[in-house]
Amino acid sequence: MTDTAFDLPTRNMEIALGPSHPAMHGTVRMMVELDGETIVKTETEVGFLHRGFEKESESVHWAQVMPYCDRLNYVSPLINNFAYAMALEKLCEVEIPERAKYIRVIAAEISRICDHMTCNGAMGMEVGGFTPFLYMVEARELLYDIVEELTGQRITVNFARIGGVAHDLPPGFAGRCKEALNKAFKLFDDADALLTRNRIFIDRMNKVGRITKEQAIAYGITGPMLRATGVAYDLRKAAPYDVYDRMEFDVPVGDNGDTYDRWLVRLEEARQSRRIVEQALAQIPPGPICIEDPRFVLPPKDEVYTSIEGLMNHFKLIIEGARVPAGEVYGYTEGGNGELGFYIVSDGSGKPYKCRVRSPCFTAMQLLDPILLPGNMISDIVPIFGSVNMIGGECDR
Amino acid sequence: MGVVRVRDRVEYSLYERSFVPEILRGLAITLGHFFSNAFGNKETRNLQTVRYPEEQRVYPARYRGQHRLLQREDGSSRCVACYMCSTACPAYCIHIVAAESPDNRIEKYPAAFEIDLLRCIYCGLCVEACPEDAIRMDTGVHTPPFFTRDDAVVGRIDLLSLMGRAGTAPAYGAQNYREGKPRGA
Amino acid sequence: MLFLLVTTLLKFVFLVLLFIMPLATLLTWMERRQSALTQDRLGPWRASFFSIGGKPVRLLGLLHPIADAIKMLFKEPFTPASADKRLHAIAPLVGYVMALVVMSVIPFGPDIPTSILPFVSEETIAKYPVVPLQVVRLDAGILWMFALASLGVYGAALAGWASNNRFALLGGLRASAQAISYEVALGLTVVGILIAFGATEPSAIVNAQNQAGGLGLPLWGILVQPLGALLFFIASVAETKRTPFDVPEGESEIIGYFVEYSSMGFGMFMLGEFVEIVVLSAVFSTLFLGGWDLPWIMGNDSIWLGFTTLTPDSVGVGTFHLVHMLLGMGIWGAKIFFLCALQLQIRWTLPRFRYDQVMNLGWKMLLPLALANIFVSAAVIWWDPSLTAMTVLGLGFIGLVILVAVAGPRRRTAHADHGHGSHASHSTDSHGHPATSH
Amino acid sequence: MPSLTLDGKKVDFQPGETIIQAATRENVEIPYYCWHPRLSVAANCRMCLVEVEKAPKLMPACQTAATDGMVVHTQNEKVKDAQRAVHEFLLVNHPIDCPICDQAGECKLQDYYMEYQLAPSRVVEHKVNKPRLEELGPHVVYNAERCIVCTRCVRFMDEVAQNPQLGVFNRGDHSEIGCAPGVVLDDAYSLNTVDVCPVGALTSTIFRFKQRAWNLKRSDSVCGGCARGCNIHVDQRSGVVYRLLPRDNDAVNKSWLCDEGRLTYNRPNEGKITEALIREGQDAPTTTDGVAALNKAVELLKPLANAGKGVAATLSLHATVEEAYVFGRFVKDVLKADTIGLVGLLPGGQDDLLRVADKNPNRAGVMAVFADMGLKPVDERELMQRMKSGTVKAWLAVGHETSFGPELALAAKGLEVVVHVAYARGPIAEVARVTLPGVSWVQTDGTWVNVQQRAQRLKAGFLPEHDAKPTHAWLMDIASRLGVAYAWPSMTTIRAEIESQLPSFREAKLTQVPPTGTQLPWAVPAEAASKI
Repeated sequence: MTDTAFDLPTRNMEIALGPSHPAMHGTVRMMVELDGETIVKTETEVGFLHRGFEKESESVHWAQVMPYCDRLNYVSPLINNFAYAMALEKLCEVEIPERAKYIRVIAAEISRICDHMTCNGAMGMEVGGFTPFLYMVEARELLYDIVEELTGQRITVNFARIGGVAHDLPPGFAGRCKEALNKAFKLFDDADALLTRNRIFIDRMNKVGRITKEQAIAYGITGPMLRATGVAYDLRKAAPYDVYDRMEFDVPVGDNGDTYDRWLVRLEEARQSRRIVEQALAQIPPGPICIEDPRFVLPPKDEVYTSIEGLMNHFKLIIEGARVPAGEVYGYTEGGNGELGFYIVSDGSGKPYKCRVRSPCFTAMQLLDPILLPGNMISDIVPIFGSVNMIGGECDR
Repeated sequence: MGVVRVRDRVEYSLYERSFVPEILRGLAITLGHFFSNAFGNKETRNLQTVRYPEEQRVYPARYRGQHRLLQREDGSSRCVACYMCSTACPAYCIHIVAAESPDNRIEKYPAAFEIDLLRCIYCGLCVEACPEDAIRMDTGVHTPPFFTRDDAVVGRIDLLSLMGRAGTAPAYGAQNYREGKPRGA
Repeated sequence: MLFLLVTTLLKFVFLVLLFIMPLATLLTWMERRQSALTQDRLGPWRASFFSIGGKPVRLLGLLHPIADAIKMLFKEPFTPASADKRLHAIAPLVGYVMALVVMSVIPFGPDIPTSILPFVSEETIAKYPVVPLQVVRLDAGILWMFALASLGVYGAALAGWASNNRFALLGGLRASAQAISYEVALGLTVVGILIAFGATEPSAIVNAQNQAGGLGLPLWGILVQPLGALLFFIASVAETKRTPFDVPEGESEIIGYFVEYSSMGFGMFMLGEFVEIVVLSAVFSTLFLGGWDLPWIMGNDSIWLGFTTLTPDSVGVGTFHLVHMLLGMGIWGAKIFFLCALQLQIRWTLPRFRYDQVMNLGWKMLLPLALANIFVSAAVIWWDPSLTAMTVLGLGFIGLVILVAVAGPRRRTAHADHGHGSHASHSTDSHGHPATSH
Repeated sequence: MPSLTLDGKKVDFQPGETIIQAATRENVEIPYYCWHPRLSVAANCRMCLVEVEKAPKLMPACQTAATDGMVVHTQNEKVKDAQRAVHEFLLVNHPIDCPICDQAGECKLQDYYMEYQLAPSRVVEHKVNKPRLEELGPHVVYNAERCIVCTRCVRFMDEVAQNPQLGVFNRGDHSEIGCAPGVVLDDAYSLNTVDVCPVGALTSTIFRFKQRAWNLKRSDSVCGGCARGCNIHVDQRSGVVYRLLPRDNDAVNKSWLCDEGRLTYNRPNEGKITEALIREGQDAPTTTDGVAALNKAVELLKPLANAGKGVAATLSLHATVEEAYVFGRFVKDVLKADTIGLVGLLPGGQDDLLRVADKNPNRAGVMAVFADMGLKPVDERELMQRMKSGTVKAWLAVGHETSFGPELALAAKGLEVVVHVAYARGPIAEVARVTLPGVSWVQTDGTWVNVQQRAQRLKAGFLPEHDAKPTHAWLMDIASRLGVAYAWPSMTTIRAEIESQLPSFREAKLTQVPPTGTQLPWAVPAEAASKI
């Protein structure tokens, strides 16, 4: 803005993006102050999807929280499941069987691929590339088929249990999984090829919504957003859980921490996840898929049907819930958007005393107002917001 | 620890800057999809759409579909109204009224057993909670649409009349869902 | 006078009612169906109004536009309370009508000698020797075309303003800014064609392209002015406000200038957009693809392959001209159809520009290139007025673009780099890979 | 004082105490089935085995008297092994019945399985079959298969009810509880056997299969069956009371509750009104909006307020002390009357254990309040007399609990104005012009004074539904619309005012009644003493 005397006096325009707006996935409201097309100030409001996960958890048994977890980050529900189960296992001090760990790794990585496909697809769509979005979603659907075969549902999986997982891999799973991955990644590559080198897309993404390493670390950002700034921090490497220490994979990092880097990091991460799934499928050992601990795990069904001990055990676990030892614990996983943690407090009863979620995108959302948005144009809100990958269920809990 | 720098794979050269070649390539990709879908044969077609009521997806064996109540040999319900399912239900969607059975080996049966399918979240915890193998979700059908809220409340008779899919082993029932340990070992 | 009225009316009926409207309607179906198949979906196919032998007649979903029209007509036309009611009502008409008017100067077939027509008197034949297949023949046709086309943006601007909605206002502003900016590039890209063919009357330009050039090549505008054609195409896509230039709509950003329109108001905007596609294709084919002619097969002066046996002498004047006319119109329609399909496909391939990038592209890229094109073309034409040099240069240019697209650098995907299964030797030097191979 | 070492901790005890008593006081949990603090020791379940140093084998903690210097271990491996083994034995013949067993959820077998066994079954033999559904008496059903023959029920009947109707029959794993031929378990305290049964062998016909134990929400209250005021737990779900169980109170009912009292569980459910009723002309009452009904009641009472006579104000003897006080104030301030009608239930059966003849739980409290306030009580007969003679033209009936309901209703037929506050529909509601929905005693916060002059606190177990409100709230509403505004924002303020205004309650500390009640310093009538 020049300050000549002839400038017309203007007022900035305020527009309300959301909570109901095509680009605001997960209902977020942004009050945007515009000077022309340039953003002067934004005020982001979250909480429109608040369904009280944390409070609701306090009124049900430990095991009944599991289906609620599915609804946190609903594009990668399996990771939520495992994160919650892992926190509980930490508190119960149980070690899950090897096979269960592998199944968790396979399921979690498929989920992560789905997550990145959704996020990147949506980013593409929001800058107008509808076809790449649908290719990504189509690829994701192919993976959901696999998830459905494994868990019985596509999204509301309810798959993890304290001490393991609910089901073993179905027969012939490895082959079908690889086949689905092949098909999915063919589409994924098409979507990639449609956008990544296209100048229109690069112009929209490059140098837009930049954050520096220092800012990211200062704000507690994790996941692809942090890695896009060049910090190679991935919980699967930094503090390996399950069997990630046996997997070979690379951590993709970006340089600029801009939207384009986030796009690239997610693309690459999905491919790395594929590597992990393939390795895990090759290495998975036979064995039980759940611990046998009558304190926490429902007894096998035939014991329930035929012995009073099993039946009593079953009844007590259902009526009162598994008595998780008193104490507090923080369980963490590398979720689709970053560090997904559950901070759990137990008073020794069958219900959580407190179950708090450290949701990665909530942390990332706080960057929008001070750093990411001001100075950009209104059209940039969309890809920037898309690259933060805010998932309402997880952010608002 | 392997680290990949993603920027290294991207150049912003004259080639990208000139718009047109990448656009032509993009067109080639989308046209490829278009032609293989529009004029291709069965193998090359890759249409994901299911023409729903006419075509239906076959759900995998584990699919948690609509619930059903199992029957005893004599056709009565296996359910004994123990309330385990309604207790395990995180959505509070199962409503049971118990009654005294004239048969003193059974003692108890559900005078009413209703599932509000609008509240149900299909998590399968009721099936896991059932100590009588009386409720399963192996019908292989998804919830039908409803016109009124009352329609969504499915009663005992309807639940008993549903059949499981052939070929799907009982989800939890006869087989040990934690594989391995034979009974009494 | 009556003759003129009748023929014009007939031409109008053919052009608007039998060609543009059905084609635009068809395009609404094509847009969905083509995009669906592009995206591995099925698209609309279910609508049916009746069944034969118990099976519903669905015609691949071709009945959907009818269903849509019915739906649009019967929905509530909602006007926001604080909107400017009159402007809000007329805005959808503006763009639509302007687009239709532009079509009036487009020649859609070869001229017909009046003498072969029935029911015409001698003096009429003397007065009007030929009936041009063109609603009006204006000497400054091209200028008139651009003048009217640029009025079309009033529709978007008015809609944005009258809705009293900030999103709509942003959309309207973007639309006007974009239309005005690209108007300049659009006008300048055509100058090359005007220089080359020395005419501003559309049918004259078509006829000029209808001749055989040097080396046996046709004199199509796209060969003579390949860069001009490209720039014109880009600029005119921008004029139609479609992806990648759908900034005024910007569905995921500001929803668009028509955010407050429902029912037929919205329908008019949508249909207007498709009419604009048809018009753009018509203009493009007139200027750059030789209108209704097809080189080596048919043309005014150059039937030297194919229809050599088909002369006025061999089949009779009337039959010859009838075949000529129908063939011309068919070829014209096919070109337009192809161009429409191409535009649709482009929409489903590309992402959208940002508003400032659209402006940059228009002013900093298209405009200089168009100017350069004028000077270079003028120089070459001055050096070789027979246009042969231009044609050869043009072919070379097209070949170069295709070559770069086919053999240009490819980005190695990281996955391809690693090639799963052989990760054993994978190490940290992965960022040493050169990204491209140019 | 002698002491023993319990798990390494020095524990003092009274001479004559057993190990389990000492341990219970120290909050050291020793599992037991057959032992009951208020019954004799049988020591037949063997669940309470503990290790006593220098003893050759494990000793039952319930029977072994504590001696000075004894060293007891309750947590070591040996004890745990024994507990596991004993529990496994107890379950050998237990049927796989949890799904159809009412005890599930509050069953000691289940609890102790999770605490002390946690091992799968090793038994492959068939279980012994025994009678499954034996009706021992009108209220008790016996399932012999589930019985662990701890004999608590037998001992209860012998020692507490002193009516030995039960006994153990047969031997070994064929033993079962039963009645001798010709005897049925029809004692007035028979349902206590269901309470003492630690497993699901004895179940109550009145609660059987109605609801699952873990679904019930429990609140503390006092039994309204008679003037004894036994302490109870109220178990309800979604506003329906399913059962009343005794709550320990050494001064009143120990751990017991009579069958008659338990059967009052249905009083809060039967004919419950949660919406106001209004009656026009001779029609049956119809439900209406709470505010409309209130306005109607005010409109009816308005001409007669301040008149001093003409309005018969009656209060049920089931009202709490607080309600009685508010009612008394209402009568004095709003109606300006000096008499008050007291209605109640006629005397009934009594015995030496708990039941007393007076079936009105708060006669003592209500009488004391009105005596202190200077209001003259009038009984039902006189009321009817007055109604018939036309001395009263209007009737404000608070509470429907009276044996004279039909008669009163008949007498009130001719009255223009009958305003009724009640939680259930009775004969009075049928003749009342306006019936305002009150709440039953299990939803009321208040104080009852029992026959022993013991003030006991009722706690509101769950919130009133729809328009229902406590009586005092209705009275305050009516009063404020008739021009008298009371400033009692909470029950505590009412109680504080009672304490300061009424001499009988000056010492009572009504505001601080503990869960087991306060003995009021009034003279205790001789017949009220309990023999338990």
